[in-house]
Amino acid sequence: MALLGLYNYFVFAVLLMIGLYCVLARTNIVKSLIGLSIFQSAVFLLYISMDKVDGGTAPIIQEGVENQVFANPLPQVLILTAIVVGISTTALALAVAVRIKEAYGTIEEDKIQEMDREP
Amino acid sequence: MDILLDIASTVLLVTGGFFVFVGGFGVMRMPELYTRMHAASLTDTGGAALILVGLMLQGGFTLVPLKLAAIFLFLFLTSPTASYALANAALLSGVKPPCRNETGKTFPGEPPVADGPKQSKSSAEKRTANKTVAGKAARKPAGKATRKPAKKAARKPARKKS
Amino acid sequence: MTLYDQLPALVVAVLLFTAPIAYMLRLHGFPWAAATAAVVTSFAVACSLAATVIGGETIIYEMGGWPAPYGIVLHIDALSALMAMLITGASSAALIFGYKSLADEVGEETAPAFFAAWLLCTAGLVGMVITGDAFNIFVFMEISSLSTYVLVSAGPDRRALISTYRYIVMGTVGATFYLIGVGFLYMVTGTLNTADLAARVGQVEDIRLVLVAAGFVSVGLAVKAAVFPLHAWMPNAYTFAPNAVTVFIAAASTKVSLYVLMRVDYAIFQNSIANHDIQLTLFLVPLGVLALFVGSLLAIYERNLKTLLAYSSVAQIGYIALGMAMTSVAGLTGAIVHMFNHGLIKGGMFMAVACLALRYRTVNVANLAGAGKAMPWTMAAFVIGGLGLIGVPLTPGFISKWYLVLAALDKGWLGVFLIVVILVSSLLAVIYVWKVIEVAYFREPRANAVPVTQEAPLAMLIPTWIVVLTGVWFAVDSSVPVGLASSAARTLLGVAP
Amino acid sequence: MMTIVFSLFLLTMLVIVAVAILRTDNLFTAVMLSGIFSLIMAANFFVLDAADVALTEAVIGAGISTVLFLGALALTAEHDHSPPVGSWVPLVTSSALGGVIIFATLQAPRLGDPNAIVHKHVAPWYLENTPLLIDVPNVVTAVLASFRGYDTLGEVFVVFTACIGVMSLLGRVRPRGELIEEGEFDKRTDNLRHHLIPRVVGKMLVPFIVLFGLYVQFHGDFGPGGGFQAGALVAAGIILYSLVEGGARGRELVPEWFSGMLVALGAFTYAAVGVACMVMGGRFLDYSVLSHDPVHGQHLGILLIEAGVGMTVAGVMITIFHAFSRRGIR
Repeated sequence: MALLGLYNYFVFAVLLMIGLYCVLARTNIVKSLIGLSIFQSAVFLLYISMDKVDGGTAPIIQEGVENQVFANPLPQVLILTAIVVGISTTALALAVAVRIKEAYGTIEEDKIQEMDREP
Repeated sequence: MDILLDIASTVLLVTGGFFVFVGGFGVMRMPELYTRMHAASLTDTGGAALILVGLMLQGGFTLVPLKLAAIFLFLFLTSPTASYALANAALLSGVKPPCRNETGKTFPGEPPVADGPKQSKSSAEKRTANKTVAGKAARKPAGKATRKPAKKAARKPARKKS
Repeated sequence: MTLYDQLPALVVAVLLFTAPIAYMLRLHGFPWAAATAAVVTSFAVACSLAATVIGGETIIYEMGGWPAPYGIVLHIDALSALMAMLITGASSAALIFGYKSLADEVGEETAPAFFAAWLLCTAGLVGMVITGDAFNIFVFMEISSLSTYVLVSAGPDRRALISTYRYIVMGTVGATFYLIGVGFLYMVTGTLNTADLAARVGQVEDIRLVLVAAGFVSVGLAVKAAVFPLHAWMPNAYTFAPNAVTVFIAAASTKVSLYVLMRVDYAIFQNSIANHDIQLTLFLVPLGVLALFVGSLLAIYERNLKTLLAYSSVAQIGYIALGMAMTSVAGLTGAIVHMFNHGLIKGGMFMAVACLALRYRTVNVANLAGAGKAMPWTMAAFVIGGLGLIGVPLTPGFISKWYLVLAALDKGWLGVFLIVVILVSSLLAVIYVWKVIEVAYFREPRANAVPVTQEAPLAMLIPTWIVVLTGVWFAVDSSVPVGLASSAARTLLGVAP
Repeated sequence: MMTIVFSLFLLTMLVIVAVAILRTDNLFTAVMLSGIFSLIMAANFFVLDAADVALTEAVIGAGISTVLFLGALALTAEHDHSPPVGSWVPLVTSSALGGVIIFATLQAPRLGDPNAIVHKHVAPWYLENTPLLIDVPNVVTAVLASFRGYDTLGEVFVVFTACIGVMSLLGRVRPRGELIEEGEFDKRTDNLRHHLIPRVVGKMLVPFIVLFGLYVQFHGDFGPGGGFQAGALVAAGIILYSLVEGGARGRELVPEWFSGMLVALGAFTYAAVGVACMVMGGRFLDYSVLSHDPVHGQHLGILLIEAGVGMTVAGVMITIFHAFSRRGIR
């Protein structure tokens, strides 16, 4: 039961591993970027897992209801920020990928490296 | 009165759950894309409708049933459209429905007579690839955002052939 | 509230406020003018802040009027004021310097976006330096990183794109590591304010999460700061960025991550984790030493002048890491002064390189033969900068190395080893600087090369010399940077001034 | 208990989908699966009582990010031709990372532990003081817009930076100076226009999506929502219109100069509110001075900056979508 309460963190670790592996092992730029977005989503999971309180609800105060237990609003605010930061990075990286395709004709990093080596 | 409502809503919810279960089971067991779509549509129509009505009965006279009705309307519009786009795209990219010939044996779809003997090995390969895409997308529970990706998954291969 | 009380917020607010305006008004030449005006204003504000805090006091500015652990506060002490001065100063110098070369490299069409990105980059770096909130550092880190990607990708060569892509991947992984570390810290303390964190981390009973958090934060920032094995993104990004951009990011951007690393390690972890100074030494000394050797050797064998200087930056970051690892007032003073001085030296050198690139249309060392005669002023500036890299007396590099050696003297055998390392790496610096000087002064240009007879335009030479002479000035009279740095070092270590 | 079981199910699904993304070679499949990944993530956030985050993740992660990836795929490649992994470095690095985290989190407080430190410090202050100081029911909005308004300002500028980055990379003019008229993504989605059913239904939904976006914008003080979600929803509506009617019609509906202006204006509004607070004698972003009554001032400030956020996010998403869809293959 104690381990069950930590299941979120284990999934966080596993998703982080999958994301990082995808970034490092794949040479295809778009695939790496998908990996990168998994990597970032994993961190969202870490923060949101912290905000849960047993028997709590979303932190929206309702009039006339006493003794409500609320989830922690702070991690939610941070992750709202982080999600938007994540999509910004992804969009910019995709734009760079499109330009790379136009300049090199491929989005495979190993091939691009070869092309750059021979002057 | 309350107890009657509760019973009615429980019955509806359980039946709806049964539909969803059968739909999911069908997606797993059916042989190819179109029959799978047929199975998945059970979740969209029977399952979703019954569960939503069941929940409305639980809600009583508040805003909740109205919101649920809005969701119902939304699903009612989007899920047939998504199925249409999916099936259409599959058909365009060369996934044919299975047919039965005189001997009574089923075989994977034969193309219409007009462009008959063109089917090559490569397109057969492509077909399996498509099937996995569409199958995975269609298997997910109904929802606004899943519909969108599903539509697009299908759209891309559609273009490839035509 | 008087204007004087509002100064801390103004450093960033001016830049952020101007960025959309520079992007919206698409008049000819307006984006550059707006950007320069805003950056120079911000520099002036930073200087007046530095004058206020040089005595060792701290300014706390509550954003939105909310008190410390609940709202975000700006936290300005000697160290952050020094860094803010360096960033805004480098940014204004590079902008004024780059008026011509940027008009050349960045088209009229993309100019509004480019200069808006420049403003945002400066704002992001300054924001990271002056904030007192761990998560806010992440947000401003992302502003500065995203805008740096934009600036680097504006480079004319197609390799600028692939360098940008690698930079994005490394930068995002680094920033995400930092975010994970902050998440763990939040998990064990419940707060994000750095001062509050420092106080509460010490009370945590279970040290394991704190240790892992320290690891994540350090590694993430080390990626951003291009500390040795994680420097892979840097040389290409420096090489293929537009010249004026290289001047700016080489002078300011990696230093800011080092600053945050310093702040987090000393202010938050030093007091709470037992033996943290030993861990820090074990982490940074090997990396610093390796960085010195590998960076210098790669620079010796490099043919492209910009890449050469970039590898030299890898080595110089090694010095800063060594200074940080020594956990003494002298060592930290050396590290902080070297951040400042290296910014000046590298900024000046990259400016000289930009002048060379303008006339020679190439930055291959071999093609620069005869530059000493054709462009005497430019090459003279380059040589003074090179002497600074080596650490000759009366150049800024000497001051920082002097403090590093002083700090090493207290460290016993490790210190002797470090002194030897510093001396050897200075010799290596002599080799790579000499390589350029030899070609430029003592080799005749090839017969088929297009002869270059013209010196760089005054609009570029004057800023270059201003930066170089500022460096020399601060080497002769080092009271301002050393004063700020030692007061900062004392604050970080918690030693009474 | 129910939530834990449901959460377990969702988390396991997340891992399965992530593995599937890693294994597939078809980039389209990977993008579709990552949309599903975000949707499951959003559902999971909802289970964990983070309604605002769930809404954002559903709109941005599953909706807009998927469309952007598709737009980029149309311009790059369909298949991942990575060579088989020859090196053990990625595997060792990522396993080490996972190992360290699992090792560390063994001592973390369990999910939902009410005695965890995060629930004891800072957060209770927000929950207690929001009704007194700011008086909006949604505490997340209060923290986002006022207590940590400076973060949100930074975030708006992050989006703004991304927008100018994409525009300078994929702007109207290529390095060679030629204009692009027919975009590749436009061409590919064009055949949707000839299908009556998706077109009619899609068009029918657009006004409701935009309406819902506006509801989320102005109801953000009372329920889940706010500028980010609203901006992304409105943008999603416009993007849907562009998909079913073709990019050219979409750009007629929202011209590019307009969306670009929206971006800059939104960011400008936010910064201007901050500066206005300074001019009126408060600190940067201290909305209390905007009106005679501090609480009323806070309401006004939050309304204004949420409007700025909404404008920026909507403008950025539309601009970036158009930048991708307009681009032709070289």
